[in-house]
Amino acid sequence: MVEQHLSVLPILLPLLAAPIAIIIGRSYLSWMVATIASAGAFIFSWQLLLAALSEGVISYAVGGWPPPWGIELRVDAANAFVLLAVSSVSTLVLLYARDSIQKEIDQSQHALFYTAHLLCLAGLSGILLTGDAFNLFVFLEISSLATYTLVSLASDRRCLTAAFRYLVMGTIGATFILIGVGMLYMKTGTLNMLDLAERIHVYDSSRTINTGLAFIMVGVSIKLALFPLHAWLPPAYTHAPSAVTAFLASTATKVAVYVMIRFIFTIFGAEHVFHEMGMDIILMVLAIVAIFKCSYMATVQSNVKTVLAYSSVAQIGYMVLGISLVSVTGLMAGMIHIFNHALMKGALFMAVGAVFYRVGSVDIKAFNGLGRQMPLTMAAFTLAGLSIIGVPLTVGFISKWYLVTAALEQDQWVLAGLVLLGSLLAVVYIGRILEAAYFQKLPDNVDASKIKEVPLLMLIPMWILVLANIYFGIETSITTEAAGSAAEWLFQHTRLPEVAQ
Amino acid sequence: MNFILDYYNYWIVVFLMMAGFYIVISANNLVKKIVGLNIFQTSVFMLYISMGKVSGGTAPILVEGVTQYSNPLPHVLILTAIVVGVATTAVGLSLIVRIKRAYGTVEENEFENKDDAI
Amino acid sequence: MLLLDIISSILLIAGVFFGLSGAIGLFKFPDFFTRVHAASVTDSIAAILIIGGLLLQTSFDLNTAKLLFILLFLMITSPTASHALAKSARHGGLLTLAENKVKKQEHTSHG
Amino acid sequence: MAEIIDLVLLAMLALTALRVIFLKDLFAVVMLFGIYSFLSALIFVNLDAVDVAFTEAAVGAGISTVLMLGTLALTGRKEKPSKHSSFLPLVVVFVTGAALIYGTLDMPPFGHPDNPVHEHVAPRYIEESPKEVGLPNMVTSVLASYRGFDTLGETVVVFSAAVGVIALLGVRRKEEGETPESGLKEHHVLRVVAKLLIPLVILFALYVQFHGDFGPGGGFQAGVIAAAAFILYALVYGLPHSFAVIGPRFLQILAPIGVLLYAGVGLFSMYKGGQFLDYNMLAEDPIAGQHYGIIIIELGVGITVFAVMLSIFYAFASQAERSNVQ
Amino acid sequence: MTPVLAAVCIAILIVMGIALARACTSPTVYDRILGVNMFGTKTVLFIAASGFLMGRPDFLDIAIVYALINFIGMVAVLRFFEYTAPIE
Repeated sequence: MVEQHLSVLPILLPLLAAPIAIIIGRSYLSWMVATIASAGAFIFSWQLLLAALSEGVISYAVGGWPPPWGIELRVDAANAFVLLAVSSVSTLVLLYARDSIQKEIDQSQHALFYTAHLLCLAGLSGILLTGDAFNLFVFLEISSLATYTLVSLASDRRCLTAAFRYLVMGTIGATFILIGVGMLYMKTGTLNMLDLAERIHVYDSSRTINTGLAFIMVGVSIKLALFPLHAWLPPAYTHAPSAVTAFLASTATKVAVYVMIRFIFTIFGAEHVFHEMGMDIILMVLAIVAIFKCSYMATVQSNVKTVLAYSSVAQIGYMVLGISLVSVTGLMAGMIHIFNHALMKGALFMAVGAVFYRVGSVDIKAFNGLGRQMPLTMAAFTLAGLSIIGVPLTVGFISKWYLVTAALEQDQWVLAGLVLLGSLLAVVYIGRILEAAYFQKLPDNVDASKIKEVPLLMLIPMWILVLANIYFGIETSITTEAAGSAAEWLFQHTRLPEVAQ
Repeated sequence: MNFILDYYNYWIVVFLMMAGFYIVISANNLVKKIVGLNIFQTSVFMLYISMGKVSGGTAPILVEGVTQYSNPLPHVLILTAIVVGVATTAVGLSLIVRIKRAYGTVEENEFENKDDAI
Repeated sequence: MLLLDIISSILLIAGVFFGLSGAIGLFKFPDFFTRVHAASVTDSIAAILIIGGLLLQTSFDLNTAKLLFILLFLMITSPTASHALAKSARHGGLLTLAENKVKKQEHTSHG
Repeated sequence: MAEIIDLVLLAMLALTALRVIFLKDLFAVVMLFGIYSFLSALIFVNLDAVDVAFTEAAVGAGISTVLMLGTLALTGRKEKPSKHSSFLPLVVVFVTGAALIYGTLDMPPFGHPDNPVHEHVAPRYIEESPKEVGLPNMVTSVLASYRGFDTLGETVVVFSAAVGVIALLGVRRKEEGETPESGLKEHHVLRVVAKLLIPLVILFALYVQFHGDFGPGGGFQAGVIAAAAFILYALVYGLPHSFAVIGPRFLQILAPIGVLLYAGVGLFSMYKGGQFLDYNMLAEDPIAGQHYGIIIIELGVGITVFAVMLSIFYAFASQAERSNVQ
Repeated sequence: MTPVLAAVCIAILIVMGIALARACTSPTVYDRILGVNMFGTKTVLFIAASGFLMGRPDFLDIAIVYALINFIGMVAVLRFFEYTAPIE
């Protein structure tokens, strides 16, 4: 019973739990519902990944209608892998949120927060699992609407303008995707991704298909905050409640990266996108500019959440860089970084949220002297920060390692050098915060006895993520195997440019 | 002439889309931005519906003696998309109401000045 | 059958005539209240005539019922809307042309 | 003939859109947006998309316009002149527009019956759906059965909109509802007429709900129309009266119930051994099963949409009324 | 019969165009509303007539929705003017 429906359950569980959570309406109970549903989704997605690794592809025809007439859910190693990252982070964030939102969100809105979180999770899972281009748009909008709500729940008024900007940009992005999908549909007459991939090749040089591709790429780039379309991300991440930022930073943009991978490799074919359209050059340039520009921006901000938000944009640059290398190793590096970045950014934002919980500010000055007052939180921050930098024995090192390997495979020495140089900038912006935490004194006007460790329920999820950072940094076989087979699978099922082979 | 007749619909739709898009990115007033967003989306819907039309066909509801129907699939997609559009509009407008309460204005350049950057 | 068609055509054309004249009145009349008059009166008569003309083309089925429903609906809502609009304009302080003239004269005579 | 009508309507649309760009009076902008929606719905009728036209008229011209007016009542009517340079937006728009025009050049010509969209997936819907699903309205068949998962997503989107609006604007509690008698109390004719119309409108909503299998309509449209009836009531008689009939708390329970009803059908079909939302499993006879399934999920959609639209309106109207009192 | 119906449709379209012009360029707010309202009622008639022209008169439901929405829009506008002064 369960095995038969494994592909639909990770979507269904949060989808059903969301209405229940709002009907219950009480903070504690809806938290229980949300956490259980999310944990369930995590367990199912774990099983799904195992099944996908052993079976290759799992197809599930919703409504019993065979594709392309009905909507198909199509699971392979790639999306099961990302889904695992999303559902695990979601579960940990929900555990963490219980205490964290007490300080940041009004009591009467807690049930709404959990409902929106569940809706967002359901939307993201739907995007990942669906095998239908239009269905993807619908789930994209579910997750986006829930995200706007989540961002605007904070008490600071600036979250409202951030959410509004996010809404306008996000809707433009979604509409662009809609236009693109419409053009593909117009030429091929189908919406099923696999069917699209089969029928699209007849029209490789068609102006309509190419325009469709361009619109989809721009739309997805807005959603994943690729430079220069990232303007919505820093304000949204800065002003959202901490638990929301931790969740969004580690999942929402990653799912958009996955959408980009799916469109490029499964639907259009790498051959067409990279070889004939020359998108690899564009993506590579944008990725490198993103890495440097946004890493630099991160070094000059005073709000720690903004620092980390810009760092996120830079890290997305690494993922896109991996894709743009058009090789199995490059794609694998991108996929690994999707997973790893979720681990590190989740931990970092949770630590920052913990600081906000005690100090009430996330300005860099507020970190002064916290190394002594909140040793566990700051230790977590330090370890995750080292991971962002890419220090060996952390997951960050693994991502960078594969990225550099991929660059060197193609003799792109300059590129490899640039990746390492980007890490140096990360040393600067993480280092500033660590300096404040460990080498500055607690300001005199602050009562030291009030600044102590955060509740256990916040520390445990944070440390689970930190330990995962280290565990997956040493025991690399799991992630590399999953990401590797995902990348290989994607490459086997796409038409390749001759150059890369 | 045939060429123009074949594409007239699409071109006007593109023009409408761009009119909406222009309002979204150029308007300073948030309500107008939302109106622009709606115009933009509605025009995209027209693109979809245009491609579903069959000349000489009729609405896809079965009647006796008719064999030529327009394509029902774009209609279904757009029904969903309209709902998505109104949902976004509702959330956007309520954000505007809150912004007005918090800042006292809904002009983008005015509330930008009221907070420090970011 | 032919007779019904002819009557129906006459009704339709008459309806369209009233509709057009109302539209012209919308531009030609001097002040708001006369324009309301032009719009609302022709709205009603055009609706009656056109829907009446269409009624004659149905074969007394569900469509007839729907047409009658539309007619009823328009007959109720259209004058109500015009009435409420004019009333609201009156309360809002809009004056008729004649009143405006009087006001102007008072203004000039006082000044 | 259809082509000429199409041409004229599109030209009117273009005019309206142009006018909206330059108008500074936001009230006029919203009015013209209402016209824009009406016109696009007319185009949808003309292009045979009757269900879409139904929805666009009810949602775009109805709900959206009312909500926009509600927002304007709170934020003011005038757009201030901006010092923004309009150069960059123009460039972006021209580039995008040029890309789109370039894209149209290889598009299949408008209306040709041998375009790819009419030759691949769709023929099965047109030829088989009356036999497989058993409904004359193919749009309903595709919407509710073949692409039922999309429609579940759509219902959830509506539900998330309600979550968002309630989170942002809040639900008014009964205790503070001591606002004075509101509504259009000066307009006696309007009050009588509204009282006369509302039952008719609700009756019509029920007709649309259950006739959607045979003609244009369905759960979504019915939900909007039913909500429109209550919106009319609230507009004419004031919110307190409307709250007495259907309170916001009740709606907050009703909205999720619709989603659960829809998903419940899917779960039940899983329990019966089919895939998620496989209505064939709901009864011995697949056609009957499809019929049961579609009726129930349409009901779910209708309930959610009704509850969500009305509670969104309540949220906006409460805000407006509160600010009016102050 | 068809030519008459076609002529009627075109004539109603013209009326709609005039009403639209009124709504776009109008001396007072009330004129604008009047134009919008007239536009609405004429669309109802247009849908009814074009349904007969196209041979699918069973879409009169849409005309009903139009009439309804048009009325509600009017009421909403009147209500709106309780909050803001209509004349600038």
